[in-house]
Amino acid sequence: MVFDPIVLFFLLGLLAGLSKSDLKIPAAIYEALSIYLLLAIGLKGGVELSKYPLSQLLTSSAVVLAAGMLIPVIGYPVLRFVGRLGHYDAASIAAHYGSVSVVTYSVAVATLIERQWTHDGYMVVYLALLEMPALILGVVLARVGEQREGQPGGWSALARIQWGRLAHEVFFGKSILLLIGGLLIGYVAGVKGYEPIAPVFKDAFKGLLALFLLEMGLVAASRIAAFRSYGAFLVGFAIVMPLVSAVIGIVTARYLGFSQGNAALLATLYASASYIAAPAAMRIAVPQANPALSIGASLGVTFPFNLFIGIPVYMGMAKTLIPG
Amino acid sequence: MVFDPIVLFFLLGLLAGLSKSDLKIPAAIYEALSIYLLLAIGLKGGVELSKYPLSQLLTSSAVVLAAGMLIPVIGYPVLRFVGRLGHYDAASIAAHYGSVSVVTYSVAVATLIERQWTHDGYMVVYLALLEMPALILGVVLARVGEQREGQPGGWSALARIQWGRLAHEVFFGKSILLLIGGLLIGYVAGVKGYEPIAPVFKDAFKGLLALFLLEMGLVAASRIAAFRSYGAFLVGFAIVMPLVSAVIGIVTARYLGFSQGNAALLATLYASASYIAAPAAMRIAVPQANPALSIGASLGVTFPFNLFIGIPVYMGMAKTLIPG
Amino acid sequence: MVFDPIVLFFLLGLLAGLSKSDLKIPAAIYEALSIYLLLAIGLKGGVELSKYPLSQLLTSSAVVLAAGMLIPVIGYPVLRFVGRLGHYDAASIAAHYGSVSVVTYSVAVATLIERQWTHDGYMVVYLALLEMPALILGVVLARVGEQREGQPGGWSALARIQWGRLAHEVFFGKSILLLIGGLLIGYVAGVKGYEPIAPVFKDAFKGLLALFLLEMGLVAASRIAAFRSYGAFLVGFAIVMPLVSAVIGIVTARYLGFSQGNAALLATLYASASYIAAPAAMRIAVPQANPALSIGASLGVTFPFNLFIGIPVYMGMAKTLIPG
Amino acid sequence: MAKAFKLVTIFCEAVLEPLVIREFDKLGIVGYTVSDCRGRGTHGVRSGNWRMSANVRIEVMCDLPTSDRLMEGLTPFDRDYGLLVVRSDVEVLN
Amino acid sequence: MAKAFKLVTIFCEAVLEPLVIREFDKLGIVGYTVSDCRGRGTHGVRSGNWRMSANVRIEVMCDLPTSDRLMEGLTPFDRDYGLLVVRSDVEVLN
Amino acid sequence: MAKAFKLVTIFCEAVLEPLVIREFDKLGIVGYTVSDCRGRGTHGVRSGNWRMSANVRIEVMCDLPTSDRLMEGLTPFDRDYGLLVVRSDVEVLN
Ligand SMILES: Nc1ncnc2c1ncn2[C@@H]1O[C@H](COP(=O)(O)O)[C@@H](O)[C@H]1O
Ligand SMILES: Nc1ncnc2c1ncn2[C@@H]1O[C@H](COP(=O)(O)O)[C@@H](O)[C@H]1O
Ligand SMILES: Nc1ncnc2c1ncn2[C@@H]1O[C@H](COP(=O)(O)O)[C@@H](O)[C@H]1O
Ligand code: NA
Ligand code: NA
Ligand code: NA
Repeated sequence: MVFDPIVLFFLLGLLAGLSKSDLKIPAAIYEALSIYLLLAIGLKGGVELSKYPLSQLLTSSAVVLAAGMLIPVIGYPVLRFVGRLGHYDAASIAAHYGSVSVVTYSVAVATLIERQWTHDGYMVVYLALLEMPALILGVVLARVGEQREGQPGGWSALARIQWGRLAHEVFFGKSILLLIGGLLIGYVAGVKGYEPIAPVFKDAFKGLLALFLLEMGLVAASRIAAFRSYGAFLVGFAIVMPLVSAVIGIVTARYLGFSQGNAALLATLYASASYIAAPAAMRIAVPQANPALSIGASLGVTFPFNLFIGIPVYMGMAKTLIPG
Repeated sequence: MVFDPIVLFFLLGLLAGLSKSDLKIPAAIYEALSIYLLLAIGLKGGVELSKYPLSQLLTSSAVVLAAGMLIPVIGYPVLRFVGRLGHYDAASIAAHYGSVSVVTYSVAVATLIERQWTHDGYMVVYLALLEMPALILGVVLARVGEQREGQPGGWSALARIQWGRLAHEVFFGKSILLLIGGLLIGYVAGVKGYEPIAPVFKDAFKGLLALFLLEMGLVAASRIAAFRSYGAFLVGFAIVMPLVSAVIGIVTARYLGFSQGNAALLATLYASASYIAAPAAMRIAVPQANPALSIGASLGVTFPFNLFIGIPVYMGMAKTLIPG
Repeated sequence: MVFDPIVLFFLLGLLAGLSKSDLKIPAAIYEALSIYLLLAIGLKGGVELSKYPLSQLLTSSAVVLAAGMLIPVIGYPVLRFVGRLGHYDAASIAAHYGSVSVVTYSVAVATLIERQWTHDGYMVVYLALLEMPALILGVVLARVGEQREGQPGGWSALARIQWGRLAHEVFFGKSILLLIGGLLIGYVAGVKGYEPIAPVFKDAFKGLLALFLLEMGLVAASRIAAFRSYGAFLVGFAIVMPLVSAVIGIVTARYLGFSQGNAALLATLYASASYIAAPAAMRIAVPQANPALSIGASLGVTFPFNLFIGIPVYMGMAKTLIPG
Repeated sequence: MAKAFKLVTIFCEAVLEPLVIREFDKLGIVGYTVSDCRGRGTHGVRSGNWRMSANVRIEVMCDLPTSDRLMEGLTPFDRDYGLLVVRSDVEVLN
Repeated sequence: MAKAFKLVTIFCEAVLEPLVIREFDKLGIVGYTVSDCRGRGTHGVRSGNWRMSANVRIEVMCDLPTSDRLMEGLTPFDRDYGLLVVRSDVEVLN
Repeated sequence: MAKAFKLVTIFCEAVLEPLVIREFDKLGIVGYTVSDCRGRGTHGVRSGNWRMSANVRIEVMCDLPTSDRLMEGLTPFDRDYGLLVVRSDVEVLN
């Protein structure tokens, strides 16, 4: 099989949602599962980090971050001028695609393991790093492009952004907090401290990820309906943009001398679109954007595309373009 | 001990409920546990199925289904004419007893394993098959027997059943959806794909079943109170009917050449009464029936009876009547 | 490291709470985790009990209980006359410190295991025994000290306590019910019956304890804010009282001939302050007491103090004062 | 800018939620709000700890004639289900 | 067919729920509805993330004299607990 | 002893909760109650099964002028967010 069987749980959720089944996963369970996934990924990464020298990560991080920012920078004008979307929507969607999806990353890791590719656990550092900058960039794009009554747009509009509040949401938003917090705890605990909590945070990971995918399928089903009315352009964007981003990822990985496994993961990170941190942040910071568009594209199209087609394709890219 | 220690969790819940303890399991956890149990059972069955030829199941399924339909057909007249219940209540209760209880099945499997009896994982296919037909039969019985103002009862009343909606509830109700969905995913994943999710869906099964039993005890406690006012007949029915059904199960199993373990499981399935799918379906499809009666009988009497007495008895029957 | 890495989860929760992060653990998950911890601890203890003769516990239990009652008896006058708190608040806080904290006990056990000290699983019997008597004593103190309009205080006020209701809350409150229920189930199940549920109730324990500590950090953060206004005396009390209680524990343990590990656990039990059973019981039985004071002291100061400083100190005391 | 409306609040068994919403669709009612609750009435205690014992509160802001028609549409449920329908006056401010 | 009633809504700490219901029993009030909530008042923020900081909203439809007696019965709680009791007019439609 | 008040009920997207409470702080409103709900309105179905599709109901008891100012303070949110604000009469009994 080309994809890991756990993605079938997503299909089951999707089917349940589309068939208007009475299956409902309580909101409290959704919250708990997402807290668990973020913590577990952070912890795992922290434990891995404790085995490696940190210095090499510092240099590559800057490159990974800079290359990652290309995605919203490319996405915005395409959405705005090719797709003729309003500038708020273009900025919000660009931000979603510049940010990353924790679950897509997790499924990629599971697929690598199933196919016996090696990868480094510290890749999760890039996951944490990439989540927020694109969101800030999205807010900046939204403000620079805006023309409010009597207020000038352009760069001077940046002064109107509440930087303090944005910074707070960046660093103390739950996803960054749990990822970084998990990383630090894992780093401090090390392999020995991790062992007694591993039955929950490591062994149970894939099963709980499966349950989360079931839930994501249910949520995506409701998004697909809302999304249908918005035409073919956005569907096309939600499929082509990840492929473009993945290529940027592979090129960056090659430049940095990553292994094949790490390259596939970086491509997946770039290709994935956020649906935990980004929707919430954009809803507050760029309220003029229609969330049905951005969540519909990222969760209704890109997320399943990555699960079923994207990840295998990015692994193929890595195999072809990265020296083994 | 004659029963598996996990049934003690049911007793603890019952005690907590009857003593008006402040112990409460949040509704979200109840929902999550039932989703988990259904999925886990389906998955396990699917993995087992992937090891066997499907063909032999097809022939026996028809027999198991037909024999199972005897239960509501026997139950209805007994309830109506011996117990003098209204025909809506008779139909609804008959449907509950024709359907099956996932948790009773799970406890039977756990007991078999503890006593080192073998059984086949594909028995879960019968669990999925038996859940719904009795509910449909119950609705049919309710409609055929009814005499509404100016409307004829009898077979012509069947035309008034909303077959489309009923079929939808049958196939997309959450319990069937999760059982069948789990079966298919397990079948596709096979032993190898099941392994990484096994810590959640297999190793944790019995512990989580214990927690679910605790919750069922709490719920049953509230039902027992509501039920006390309804007299001895229904209590008798809730104990004798399962024994009759179990005999039907043993006979059917013998006819089909089942092993002792499988025979005990089929007897348990027949003897068990539904309290997940049936109450919800009957409440919508036969609203005239009093849910306190059917849920009181199935959850307040039959469920604990099966846990503590029924399962060991059915195993004894299988040992005596099925060639080893 | 001097403390077990899982206490870092508490710090993470505290940080999230103090930084006003949007991280929230749903109330349903909090409830489920606390039910799980109580049951798991009870079960473990019951299994251990089934290996030992019960008789020796009976004699030592009376001593442990009597010595434990010294804590509220010492605490009340200190709070009332040194700290000049109202007598309702003094009684309520004394009750919190006389009772015990399940999570502090669990962290102590984890720390013992990590540092390869041995201890006996039946220590959990003392945990269950010590939870309630101090609460009753607290209510008695509150009533004896009160002077209501036209009503005499003093010992005659005891007649006004609703003993029946209090007794009900003592024995059927969820924490006692789950601890004792778990103990009995574990005792009946024994090692063999415990095995199939051990993946949930044993292997997952420390990981789920970590999640609970995360939640406790969030809750403690909200308490710290409420607590700041109440001055230095209570902070001092919340640090010194546990140390005094721990000394009583070590002395009692030495008198009873406990091992070093058991002595450290008894000291921890005495030193810990309740925040599950006590706040709820006191809120109902002594409504005149301000819960911000008692919960602020026990959860905002004593709980983290014990986690980071107390437990290592009590282990040091045990090592020094108990023959190895 | 405030408009006078009626608030109809429906307390009923959780299983009724989809049926009540189907009634809204028939009457052309778009907006409604649902929340979970528990309670007690002539049908006994509904403790809310599993789906069959849970209640929901469904609130609808609408004009008087619609509220009358809604009441009529709900009458058939009244016989067999736990149901309480109340109406009060509200101003809608936006 | 609509009858004039009073709706009494009680916002209070979750631990009070059983005590308030005991009050109903004393007054012979059968029907009530409870839902979970969080909030802020003179007793500070009640964030609802654990039982000791959770609130409940308890709603009772009753006649005017019963609502007066209920208010009286709740007065003793007012001193020591977070509590807000409000009353409004409703028509009961079934 | 009963005082006439206004009850303002705000139905809105869950992400708005902190912003609405900030509005309260600006207006000096101390007390409020929040509960979780789901619903449907002109912005479509909000099923409540994850945070982005959840609604909250925020209730405030206040006097008439405050309720007017509150309404004004909420107006900016009305354009971009799902929001319904209603007002009714209540007596506060304690
Ligand atoms: N007087 C009342 N006040 C508030 N809620 C009520 C009242 N009567 C009934 N209810 C609610 O309506 C539901 C159904 O009522 P009933 O049909 O009387 O069982 C109950 O479970 C309560 O949640
Ligand atoms: N003005 C208000 N509007 C709405 N709810 C309130 C108001 N004041 C208090 N509450 C609710 O009543 C609870 C108890 O109030 P208090 O006794 O003032 O702390 C609070 O936690 C809120 O849920
Ligand atoms: N007529 C109505 N009755 C009750 N609740 C409503 C109504 N209209 C809207 N709502 C609630 O207000 C939220 C936002 O409404 P809207 O801005 O129209 O999407 C909805 O999701 C509902 O929860
Ligand atoms: Na991306
Ligand atoms: Na059956
Ligand atoms: Na103590």
